[in-house]
Amino acid sequence: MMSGFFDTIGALMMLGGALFLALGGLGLVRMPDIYNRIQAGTKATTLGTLMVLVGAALIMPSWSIKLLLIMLFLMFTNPLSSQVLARAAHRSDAPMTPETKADRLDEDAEDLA
Amino acid sequence: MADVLLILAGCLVFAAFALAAWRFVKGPRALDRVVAFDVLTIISVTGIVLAALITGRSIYLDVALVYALLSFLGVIVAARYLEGGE
Amino acid sequence: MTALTLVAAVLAVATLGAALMALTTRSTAIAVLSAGLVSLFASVLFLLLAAPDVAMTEAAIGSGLTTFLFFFVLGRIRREGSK
Amino acid sequence: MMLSQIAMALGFSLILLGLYGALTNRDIIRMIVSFTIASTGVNVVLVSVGYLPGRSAPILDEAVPVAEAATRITDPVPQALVLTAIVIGLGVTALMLAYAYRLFRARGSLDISDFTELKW
Repeated sequence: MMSGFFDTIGALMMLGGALFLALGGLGLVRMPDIYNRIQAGTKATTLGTLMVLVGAALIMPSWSIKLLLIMLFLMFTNPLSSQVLARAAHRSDAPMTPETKADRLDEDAEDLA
Repeated sequence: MADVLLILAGCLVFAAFALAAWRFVKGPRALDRVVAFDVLTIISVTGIVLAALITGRSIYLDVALVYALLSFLGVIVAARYLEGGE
Repeated sequence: MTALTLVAAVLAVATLGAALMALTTRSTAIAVLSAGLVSLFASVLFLLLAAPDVAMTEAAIGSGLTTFLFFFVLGRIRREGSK
Repeated sequence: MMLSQIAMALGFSLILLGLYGALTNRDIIRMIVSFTIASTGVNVVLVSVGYLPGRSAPILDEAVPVAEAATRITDPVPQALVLTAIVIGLGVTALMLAYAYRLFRARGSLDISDFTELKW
């Protein structure tokens, strides 16, 4: 049922997005502390989901308005939740991995207070 | 050709789902579980779009729209609660 | 058709795991998060059962608003208890 | 196994797990969490009753035209019932949480073994 040129390109795009999702999940398991897990788990999966949505828009061109809205909402909400999570981790004194060299937020704490 | 690529993409999404669920079960602190919860909601949006492609109904995309708009609410409230210690 | 049945079986196992985790964990916050996860997986299962309107409502209310309410009350109780 | 049978087995398991948790926990918040899980299980059972295999969602658009609707959609009545049940479940949960908060303010505890007035 799917044989056109754009279908193959869209399916390749979706495969790349799914690869980014799987790598984000792998980073979520393999990273040593919570800050690295937030990086791997939020940025990689956001890019993966956006690529999957672009691929779906290439396969089904009549759905592209709804898919564009989903992309817009994801781009609004995911960095928000990521930032709130990182701030909560820093305020609740989550332990860092010993390889961490600098903590700029801790150095700026008295300026912010 | 494209069907095989879509099946491969589904397998990779399932792998990401299993890895995030493993982090949710194992996570040493509560905030690790909140991160895993966030990732699981994002993976669910992808799964809903794949289901809409398989069944060919565009009405399923509205569910993904509601997910993308409202899933961060629980994550933000949980993070604000866990700020004050475990 | 069989692919959707396979996905539904995986989702059912994941939902049962999340429910068991909500009952066996010690921390109340993790129990509330696991209940939200049960609601999330059940919502995707509603979508596979050809009920997108129910899935929409479950995603908005079960996974978003109920978690919000639980953590709101937990925060109020913690502030009241430390006073 | 069919899709509706998987969903029905999951729904009954969730109801039993929720009842077990509501009966064995001592913390009131944990009892309300268990009630939420049982309520989700009831919704899953009701939706799986209305599912017909091989059919699509009961919303008419260009994929399901009006002329073929009677042979291609599932039963929409259980979905409408469950839609109401979800919202009522939210109301009941909010009411239980409000009572739990008032109880904590009055007595300073959420453990049910501290409340002995109605025992005999």
